[in-house]
Amino acid sequence: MTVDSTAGAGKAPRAAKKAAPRTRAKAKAPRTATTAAAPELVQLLTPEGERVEHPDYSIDLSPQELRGLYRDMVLTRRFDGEAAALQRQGELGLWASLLGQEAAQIGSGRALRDDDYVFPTYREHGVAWCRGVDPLNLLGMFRGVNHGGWDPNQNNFHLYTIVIGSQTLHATGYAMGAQMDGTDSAVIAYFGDGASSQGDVNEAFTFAAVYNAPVIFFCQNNQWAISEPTEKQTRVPLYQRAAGFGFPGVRVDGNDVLAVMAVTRAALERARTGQGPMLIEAFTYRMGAHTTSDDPTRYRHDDEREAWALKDPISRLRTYLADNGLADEEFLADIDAESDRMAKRVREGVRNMPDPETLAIFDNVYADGHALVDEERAAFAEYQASFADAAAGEGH
Amino acid sequence: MTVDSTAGAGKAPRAAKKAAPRTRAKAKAPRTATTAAAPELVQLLTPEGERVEHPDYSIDLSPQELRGLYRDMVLTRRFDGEAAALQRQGELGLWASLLGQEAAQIGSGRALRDDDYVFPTYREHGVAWCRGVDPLNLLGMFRGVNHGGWDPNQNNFHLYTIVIGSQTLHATGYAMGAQMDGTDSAVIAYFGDGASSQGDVNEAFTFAAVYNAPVIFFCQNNQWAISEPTEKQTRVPLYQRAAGFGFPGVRVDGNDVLAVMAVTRAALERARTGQGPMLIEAFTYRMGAHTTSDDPTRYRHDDEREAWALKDPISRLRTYLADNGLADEEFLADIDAESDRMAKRVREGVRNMPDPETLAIFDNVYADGHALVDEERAAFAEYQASFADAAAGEGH
Amino acid sequence: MTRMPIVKALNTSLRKALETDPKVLIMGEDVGKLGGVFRVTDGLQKDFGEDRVIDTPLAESGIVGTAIGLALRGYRPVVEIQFDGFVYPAYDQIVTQLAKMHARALGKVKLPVVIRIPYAGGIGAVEHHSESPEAYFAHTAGLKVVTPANASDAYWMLQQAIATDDPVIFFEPKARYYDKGEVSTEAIPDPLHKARVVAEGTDLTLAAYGPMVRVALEVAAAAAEDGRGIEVVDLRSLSPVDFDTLQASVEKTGRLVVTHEAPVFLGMGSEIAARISERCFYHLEAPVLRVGGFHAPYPPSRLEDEYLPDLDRVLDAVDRALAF
Amino acid sequence: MTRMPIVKALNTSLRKALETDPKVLIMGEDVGKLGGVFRVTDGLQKDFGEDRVIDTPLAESGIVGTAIGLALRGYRPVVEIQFDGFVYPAYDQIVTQLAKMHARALGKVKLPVVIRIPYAGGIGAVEHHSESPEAYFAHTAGLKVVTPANASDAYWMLQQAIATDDPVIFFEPKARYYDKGEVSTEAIPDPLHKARVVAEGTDLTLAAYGPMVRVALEVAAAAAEDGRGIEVVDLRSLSPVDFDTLQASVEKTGRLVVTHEAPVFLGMGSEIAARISERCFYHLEAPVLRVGGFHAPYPPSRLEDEYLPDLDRVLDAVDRALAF
Ligand SMILES: Cc1ncc(C[n+]2csc(CCOP(=O)(O)OP(=O)(O)O)c2C)c(N)n1
Ligand SMILES: Cc1ncc(C[n+]2csc(CCOP(=O)(O)OP(=O)(O)O)c2C)c(N)n1
Ligand SMILES: [Mg+2]
Ligand SMILES: [Mg+2]
Repeated sequence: MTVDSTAGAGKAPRAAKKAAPRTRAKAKAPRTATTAAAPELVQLLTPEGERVEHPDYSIDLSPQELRGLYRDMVLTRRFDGEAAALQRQGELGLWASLLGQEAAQIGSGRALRDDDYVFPTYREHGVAWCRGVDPLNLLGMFRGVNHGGWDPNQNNFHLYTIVIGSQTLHATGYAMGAQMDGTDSAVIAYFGDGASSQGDVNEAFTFAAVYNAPVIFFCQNNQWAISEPTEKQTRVPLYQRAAGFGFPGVRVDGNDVLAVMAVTRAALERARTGQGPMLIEAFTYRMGAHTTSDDPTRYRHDDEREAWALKDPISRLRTYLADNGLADEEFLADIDAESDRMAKRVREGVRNMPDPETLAIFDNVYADGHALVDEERAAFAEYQASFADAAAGEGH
Repeated sequence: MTVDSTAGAGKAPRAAKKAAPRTRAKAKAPRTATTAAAPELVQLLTPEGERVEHPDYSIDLSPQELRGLYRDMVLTRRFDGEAAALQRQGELGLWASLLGQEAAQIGSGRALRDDDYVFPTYREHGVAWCRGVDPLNLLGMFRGVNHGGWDPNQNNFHLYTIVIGSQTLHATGYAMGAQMDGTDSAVIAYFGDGASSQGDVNEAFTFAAVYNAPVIFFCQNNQWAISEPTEKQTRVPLYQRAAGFGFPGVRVDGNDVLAVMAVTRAALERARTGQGPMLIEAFTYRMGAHTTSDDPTRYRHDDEREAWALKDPISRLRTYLADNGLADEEFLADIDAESDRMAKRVREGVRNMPDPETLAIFDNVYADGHALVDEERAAFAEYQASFADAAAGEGH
Repeated sequence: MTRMPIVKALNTSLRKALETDPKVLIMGEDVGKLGGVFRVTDGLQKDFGEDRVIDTPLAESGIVGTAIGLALRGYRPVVEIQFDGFVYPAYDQIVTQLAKMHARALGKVKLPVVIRIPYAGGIGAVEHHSESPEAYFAHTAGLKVVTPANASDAYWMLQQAIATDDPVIFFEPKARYYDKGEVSTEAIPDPLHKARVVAEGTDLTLAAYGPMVRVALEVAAAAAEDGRGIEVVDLRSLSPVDFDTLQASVEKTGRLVVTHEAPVFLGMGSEIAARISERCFYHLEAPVLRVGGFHAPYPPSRLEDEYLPDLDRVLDAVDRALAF
Repeated sequence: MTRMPIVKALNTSLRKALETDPKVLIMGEDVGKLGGVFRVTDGLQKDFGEDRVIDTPLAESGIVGTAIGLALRGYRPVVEIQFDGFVYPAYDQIVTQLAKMHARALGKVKLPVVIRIPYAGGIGAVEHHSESPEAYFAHTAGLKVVTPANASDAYWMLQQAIATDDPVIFFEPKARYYDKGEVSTEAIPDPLHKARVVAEGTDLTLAAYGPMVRVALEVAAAAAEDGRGIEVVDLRSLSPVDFDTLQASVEKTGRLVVTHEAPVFLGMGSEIAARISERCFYHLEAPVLRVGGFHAPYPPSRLEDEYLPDLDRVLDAVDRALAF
């Protein structure tokens, strides 16, 4: 199994040989793909797994940390694949895959402190993983048993937000509060390339700049908003949007976990020290469909995907680890075993996830109660009981 | 009467002496005022009435054209003052004065072709003037007899829009249409510094950029959004917003009618030749209250206003005309007389403006009719008639 | 006459409109190559080009706002909002601009903009994909609001909406997209704002629209087995509502049940109950009963069958009304 | 007990809230030095600083969206929307986020955000400054909606709204800002969501809220001269509505007229008519009549006296109801 096909198939790289992908990748790279980063793109680990330096951003991680990032990405991808499989089996109504975006999410997620706060979209399964959110929690809404429902304050990871862009304002407000509280915690808001067009996102930029709020705007430009390529949202690179609002923007190779981490750390450091917001555009690619309901063959070509497969975030780190003797067979086997355990737990957990009680419809509409809800709940309970009564009556 | 006090009082400069305002202005300039334009500010006529050159923007107007601009500004200011007076006399419910913004409006308004289209806010009385809109038409909504009600297509001047920023999207859509029609007409959307924070304005930037629409975004940064200074909307100069959306932005001295005209012409030329949108920030000052309902003494200092009075758009052009022998006493007297005639016509016109018929409430809710409106109209007519009947009955 | 699902009837209707009027445009997210997430615009961009079938940036206010500008320029934009729950960013443009501009101009400009919204639930979707926001629009003067319940109406009402010189909010019952029906592109259609009696009966009137018409017909069939004649009225238009047709039916039956998926509190049923209670004060033998969604956010999909008014819940109300 | 206008009662209430709870914030356009265009926040920024009384950028969605974020962080933001007609840019944040987030989190987060909206007409203003959009919010599950009609309620209901752990849309009848009344900051107030009988009578119930309560009391006085006893109910809360109080009154009087400035079609009156017609089916001697705004944009100010329901129009409905 080669590095590329592994990435392409979205499977955990269990049988990967220590190939020499660098030259192969170069040889195969189609015209649209650039293996060397464009000058504006911050990169610390090339697609071929080679460490490079950048004048503004650097990182120095211990072997353990590097292995940790690798483990996070592999487990996240495995979880994602498992969820997609569960959707195909009818256990989930929908799944929004992060395939290809593991480095963007793990690199940024692992740059955060526990007291920082995350406002995700609906695709940040990797960030959730970094925050310690139980993966099962993420599946409730896709199964249809709740709309999210985890406690955001338990892991400082807000609920998934579906209305595009809304959460960037929540993040900004939260950051304003963190600032007023005199803490040095920061906030990170995830959003997509499509979301950049929403008024809310641009209003968030304005508020963040005006109040100098400690918020990082983390845009995963995965090149697509469902069927629309990024050119339908902007005619210049998205990171450039920030300057016009008065804060810095940077484009990072979103498939390079080291660069993402370095850039996010720098942004967080700025935020913590009162220097205000920053926009990070993680240049990446949505390897899969928008969601399991989507059919990307209608609007994009396979060769685009193939070109991006050569830049796979996991294989390049594996190559680096292998080349530098940082990952042996045992390490990889351990991750495989852990993946299997996690996948099993997720499968079983989902299948055993109880459907909500009918009357839960009326729960939590209000925190302090509401007469109409009480009345409707009572009437509906009575209506339902009438069937039970009738059934019981028949039974006699 | 000196140049400064003339500007400050907002009156038509009928008795202005040919003073030497240049040195005086400099001597009096308080710390916050810069008589020399900042490097980023396009200026062709200094506050002292001196013609200067700019590397990117130039203009060459005939004496007649120059006098025309002067006349436009004086008449616009007179109209504005007259409307304010009518409000004080109870003839209008409200007035939003453009005092101080004459050059921004006349310079841009006179750069347009007849087939270009204007989307104003509620303060573009000067632009309306350039378009040939009857000033009386502008007063209907401030008197409360209609919500605008003029025919936008008669002068390619859309209705005043009160909901901040909305019209920038209408302008963009209109420009998309003009482009599809294969014309080389352009569209100009006016908005304020406050409006720049609205999601709609930023969405308009996105749409305009993506479709390369021939629309000019003309922001009159008059330093205030009611009581809020521009720092509450942005922490960098507003013209810089454009670059992040992929089109050029420029800051022009909004009190310099020549520079405004030159910059607007250049932007229009770009739009006509398929080069897409442009943002112009006209740096100016709201000399009066936000509207007649507002009390600026609560939130801003007189000295700011005084500093800006030194940059008055009308006095600097008058100085230039006078210095260059382009305006004699007769010319000035003619304008005075014309102002008086116009003011008289406006006063009389407003006083004679009929109140709408009661049943006009139901007119034009729909173009193609609506059963509910018909029913309500009939019922209300009957209800009203019942009073007439009763009165008639009593009369017998 | 061709038998086709609603989604195809809509597609055919849009194609017809693009063919016959060069001013008709289609705008929205993913309406181009993808053909919309429900394929309502399938194939149209291919045949009419990117200028007529426009993939827009992801910004609903921008979509409606630019559609207004295009209408001012003489175009007739047909806007797609991807799902009911995503119309709210455009709410300001719809309520303060689209609905009011004709009056603001004293009639001197017209705003022939159609906003198509796939709405209502029953498709097992995640949050924001199953809502019924029609009352927000029907309460707004200046808008017209309609919703077809079958393929023929889907075809014709969309034709009529596009031909209307007023803004029309066009609600498409997404759970019924694959319901098939006969469509004649020759027939003379009913007026756009006319309600239609789709089942006759003398014991009780059941008013429904959009996705609930199918349920209402099932209710009538079930009641018929018990010997009770339910007259089903498909309202079709929610602004204006054809109260005359409804009144005539209620004067005959003496009883009215209204059902919709939207929450009951201030839903369409409230206006219908209020007005029919007034118009038919001496004819009503029972209060107007309403069966609808609850005063709660649309629930997670595993609860939607319980949340949505169904055969049993509507029958229960019918029984209660008849028992009065 | 102090006599003060509503605007002062609101100001006093905000001051009290800022003093007693350090988590209370005020946010909005021009709420700082200017004290708001109506001076409701007059002097508060001076005394509590720019961090507690926050002048925001001119962006309503941004204001509400950041208020949500602040609430998630533990703050209790009180947001001012400058005029009724400018709430729509925030509608998406209100409907899809503020109203639904508590349920989305299965109760694990609370959203104690108050949105103050000066509403309704009668002040001779230009377009968008005189609207009554309350039904849009009352139809939305997850929001509470209240509106005081006098100074004491202005003071207390705002205190209670701020203390509520749910989002509250707080509609202030701007044409009544200068109506004076006694305010006791010691009294024990009525519950926030309770309606109040403000005039007793046995012949007919007249339900009103906000700006129309004053008119309703004038109607009762005029009717009293003719020997007819009108019971006036000030609803105070529009979500939930206190139907029990209303029902008790209608069971006594047998007749109900509802009045509000908002358009009648799908206005609050429709829900009240529908529900009371159902609850009081055997008590009603006349249909519930509604007097409100027309299905038209709020007219230019020279027509607002005709557009708004006034003494005569309400009396006309009272007469018609009594004549039934
Ligand atoms: C306001 C709104 N409009 C439309 C949608 C439907 N929708 C869901 S995801 C999506 C595309 C989002 O693209 P992007 O922001 O790039 O994020 P990605 O899915 O690529 O991660 C759209 C249009 C939505 N959820 N919210
Ligand atoms: C959406 C919206 N919010 C609030 C208002 C109230 N308002 C009217 S003018 C104004 C300030 C506008 O400032 P700016 O955009 O700078 O324009 P200027 O008045 O200075 O010309 C505000 C807040 C409004 N009209 N629309
Ligand atoms: Mg994307
Ligand atoms: Mg301004």
